[in-house]
Amino acid sequence: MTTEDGAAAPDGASVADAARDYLAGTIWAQVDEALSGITATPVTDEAERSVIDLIVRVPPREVVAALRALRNPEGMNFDYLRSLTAVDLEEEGVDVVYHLYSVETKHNVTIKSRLPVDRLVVDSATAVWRAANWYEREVGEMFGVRFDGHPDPRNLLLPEEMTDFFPLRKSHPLAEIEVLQGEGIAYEEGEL
Amino acid sequence: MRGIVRAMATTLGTFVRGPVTREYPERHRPIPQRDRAFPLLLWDFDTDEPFCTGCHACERACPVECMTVLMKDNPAHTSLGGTSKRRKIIDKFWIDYARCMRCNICVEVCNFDAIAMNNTWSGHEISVYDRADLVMDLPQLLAQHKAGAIDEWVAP
Amino acid sequence: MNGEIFGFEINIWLDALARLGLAVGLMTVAAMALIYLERKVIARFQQRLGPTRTGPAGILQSPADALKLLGKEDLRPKNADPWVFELAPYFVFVPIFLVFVAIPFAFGWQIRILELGLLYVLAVSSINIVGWVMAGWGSDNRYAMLGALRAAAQGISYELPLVIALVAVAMVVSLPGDVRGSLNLGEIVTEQGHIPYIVWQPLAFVIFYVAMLAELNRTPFDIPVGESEVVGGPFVEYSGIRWSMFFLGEYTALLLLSLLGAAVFLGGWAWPLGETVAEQNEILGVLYQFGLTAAKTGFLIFTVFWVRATMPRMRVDQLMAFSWKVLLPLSFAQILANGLVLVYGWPDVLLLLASGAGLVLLAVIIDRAVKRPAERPGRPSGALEGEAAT
Amino acid sequence: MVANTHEQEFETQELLINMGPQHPSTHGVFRMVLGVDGEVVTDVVPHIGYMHRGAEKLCETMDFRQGVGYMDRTEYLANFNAELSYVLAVEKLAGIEVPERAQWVRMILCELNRLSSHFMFTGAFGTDVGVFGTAFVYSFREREVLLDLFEEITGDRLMYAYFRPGGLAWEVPDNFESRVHEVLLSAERGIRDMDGLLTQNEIFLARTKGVGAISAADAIDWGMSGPSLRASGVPLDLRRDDPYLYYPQVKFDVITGEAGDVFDRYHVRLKEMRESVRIIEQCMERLADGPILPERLPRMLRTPPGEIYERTEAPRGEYGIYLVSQGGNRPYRLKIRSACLSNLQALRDMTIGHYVADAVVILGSIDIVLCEVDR
Repeated sequence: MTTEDGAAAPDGASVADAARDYLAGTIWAQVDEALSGITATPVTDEAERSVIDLIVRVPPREVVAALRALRNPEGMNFDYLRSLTAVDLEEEGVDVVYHLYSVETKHNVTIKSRLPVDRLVVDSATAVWRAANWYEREVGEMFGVRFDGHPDPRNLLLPEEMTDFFPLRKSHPLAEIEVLQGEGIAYEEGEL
Repeated sequence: MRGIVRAMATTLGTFVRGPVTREYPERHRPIPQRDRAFPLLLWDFDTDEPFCTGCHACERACPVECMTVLMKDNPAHTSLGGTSKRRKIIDKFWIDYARCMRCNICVEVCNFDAIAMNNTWSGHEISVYDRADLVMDLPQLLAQHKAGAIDEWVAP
Repeated sequence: MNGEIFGFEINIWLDALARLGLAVGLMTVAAMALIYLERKVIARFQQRLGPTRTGPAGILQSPADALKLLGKEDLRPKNADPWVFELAPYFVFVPIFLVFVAIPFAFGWQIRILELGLLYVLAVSSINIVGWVMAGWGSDNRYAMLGALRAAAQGISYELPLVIALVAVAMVVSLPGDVRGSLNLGEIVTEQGHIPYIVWQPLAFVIFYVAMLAELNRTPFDIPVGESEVVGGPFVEYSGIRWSMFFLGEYTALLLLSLLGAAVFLGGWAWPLGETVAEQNEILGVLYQFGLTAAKTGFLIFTVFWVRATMPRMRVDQLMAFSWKVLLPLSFAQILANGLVLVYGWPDVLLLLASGAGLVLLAVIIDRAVKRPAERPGRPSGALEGEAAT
Repeated sequence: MVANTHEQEFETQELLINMGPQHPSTHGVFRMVLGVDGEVVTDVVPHIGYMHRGAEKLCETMDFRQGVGYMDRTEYLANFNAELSYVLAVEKLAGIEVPERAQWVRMILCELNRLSSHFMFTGAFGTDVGVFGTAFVYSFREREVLLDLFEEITGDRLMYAYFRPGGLAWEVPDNFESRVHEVLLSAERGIRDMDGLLTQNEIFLARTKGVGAISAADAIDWGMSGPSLRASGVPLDLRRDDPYLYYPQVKFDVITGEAGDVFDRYHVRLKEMRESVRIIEQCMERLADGPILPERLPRMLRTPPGEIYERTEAPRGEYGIYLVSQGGNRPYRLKIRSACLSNLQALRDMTIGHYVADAVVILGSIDIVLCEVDR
């Protein structure tokens, strides 16, 4: 845990202070209350946090419980699933990212869950939001994440039989551009 | 019934107003100076050679990698008895118009104002039967400005 | 057995052939001209230019299209029913041309003067629905099938208001000798020398006009051929000459029904002063009468184009409801009112009053109907639940 | 039991109709399989992905300036709005201050782009409802005027690539203000024409009222956004609720519908066009001379590590850019949140139970751009 700020010596106390200051400016207190009983940790590290929204990390097993708790209309009422995606971190695993929004209170929160490379499985959020359906299909085909309990886990954008290839993983770089330039083109020196 | 009458009146209104169509192949609409079709190289009339020194800046900045640039020592450099101040000059230059996405970045990164976007109709009316014919080489890239056909506008 | 044409006596068969050839040739040319005109007129409504490339102002566009279609390969889908598929265009094409036999263009200028002309016109013109259904069924295409079923439902539904609206006029035709009622188109036109029937029967005219749009599958009733839904409906699999036969049939039908409307409601060649001019100078009179017919038909056709450029398409359930729940009862009411007036010998003004009241009622019904939002007619069946690409 | 056998004899079977990918009214390469009972749709299965080009993956290999050009290609009807999301994300992540003039010009261009996009919608929607091209030509007439202006400013009619992280690529032309006023006058006439042609037309009302209705709760649950969500009565407009640029400084109304049916979705957009005109007029008053790029901008832009989910209100709804950076000059991961994808998800709910003809109208009413759906 280091901060980018090189001037202040990164000792434990100042990091904790900075984290507390940062969290005080967010809706963490309310989110924490809504997520009682779930191991949720806010992201305070400057290199990882979002510029505008609060990010909360949740272990994979508790993701759906956390989402359900946040959606609860009597609590924070995060009723709008903005986006559901994933980030491939190579050997560290895959982050599944949920961007939530509350139409009523206009709060934003991001839920993240780190899936280990050897177990890319998480419960499906389709029971919480129907909107999660296609997003999960997309993440599934692009990253190889399996969403348990998804009603229709076919490929969405890719061909349906393409289930062994996950294009958005970092281990699959873009294909080289086949360079056509200059091939078979007559070029005469004196023409200039 | 009022809505139907109003709709009929609207169409009658446009019936009276007359056509707005531009008859394209017969009448070319004047296109603005900033129009960007495809990149072209510019010709330095003072020293009678291209502006381009082959510095690879555009090639590196191109998002779609549509350019290939080769440079050479300038035979017309002052040190060799010529009149040009350019030590290096472009040797070979290819732009694949089929791949170019006309983003103007090459023009922006060029340090010598040597490349510009074609802003005439000739840049829009390129059609060929073979895709390889869209790969333009140095003489083709220089020809238009050399002939004075380009209304030069280099984006800052 | 000799007939007479332009004052020359010729064999009756030759006479018939000549008349038929004249009609078919003329109508084909007229239909092609209509296609060109429609493209130009609608383009103007949409602030476009329409065809410009073939000949001056694109005037040769239709012949060029015809040539192109003739040169095209006549495709037939592999699974199509060959007989039904190939014969369907004729069932659309031929009846429409037959109708022209009874249409009056000027005084005495009719291919055949039929005593029951109106009946004949209506009877023959409805055959073409068979052709549409054949085309849809024979193509082995789901869009075509859907379109054909729509066409059948629509054609049958609107045939009734169309017929009844025309019958309402035929009832009130007053002939010399205080006789009312005639189905002879020539007589119907002649009797409108002073006042056309649209004045006495505005409701009947409106019903006729709407039903005519529907019969012609014209916007807002172009449901069977709706581009954005069934991509051309029954004709989706047709190409080349067969397709052009459908197309020609459509435009000929437009011309035909417009001529019919002009003759029955707008006074055809007789109003205004059709006979007076003819009494002064025979040749000028004929020309004037032709001009009158052409002008009125042209006006009707123009409004059809205008409506096409303006109106959205109705939906199939609305279309049926409009026919069976609105137009049909109103047209019956029109007949009833006419019958009462005639039987009791009430003054003719009552015809106008009753019809006008019906027209107002029609407007009110349309206004009220729109205010009720549609409901979902069906429930999910889950037939495709979890089904992969089908 | 005669009746029973009779029923068995005439057991009906559902007809499957395949609409697309080549169909006149699927707005690009979109395919849906309709299960049809007579004329009534009983099931819909949408198939997308025909236009998938891996834009997200491609952007991972491009630096921040190059990425702007690629945003155009994901949203070809509202390019300025798409570019805006991207450059805002980069600017916020890199902490760049954007000069005031650049922001106002961006706002004007985005609203003009909203106009052109909504014109495109009304035109295409008119065709879906069955007007023979008139609505389409009216809308293209106005869109042409707008595109001419865009071309004069940016040099391109469609792929503008005009916004840059930090500001604008170059200054707007000298006659910008007079040209915008001209264009607005023309656009107002276009809105009037469109209004006259469709809004009160009884047949149009009959075709659209009550069709494809979706409730506010359902719409939120499906993640719908933009005019399609507001038509259901949810006043969610990111320009007001999650402000960016100088939207808090201008006055405009958030238009909402009531029934959430096709008519409301059309009407919300039509009214929104008038609001856009209002916003542009206010922006033109506030537009002052000044720089269009920050004074100190590195030649190769780098961002500190971190992430951002930047969202803006594009004509079709929320256009989000989820940008993860691990430092360096290009994104580590870029996710494009497409409004159309979420709106399209709800298609099934909206369509089932309506007529085949309505399926086309409902699809048209959510105004999809397949490029954005598939990315």
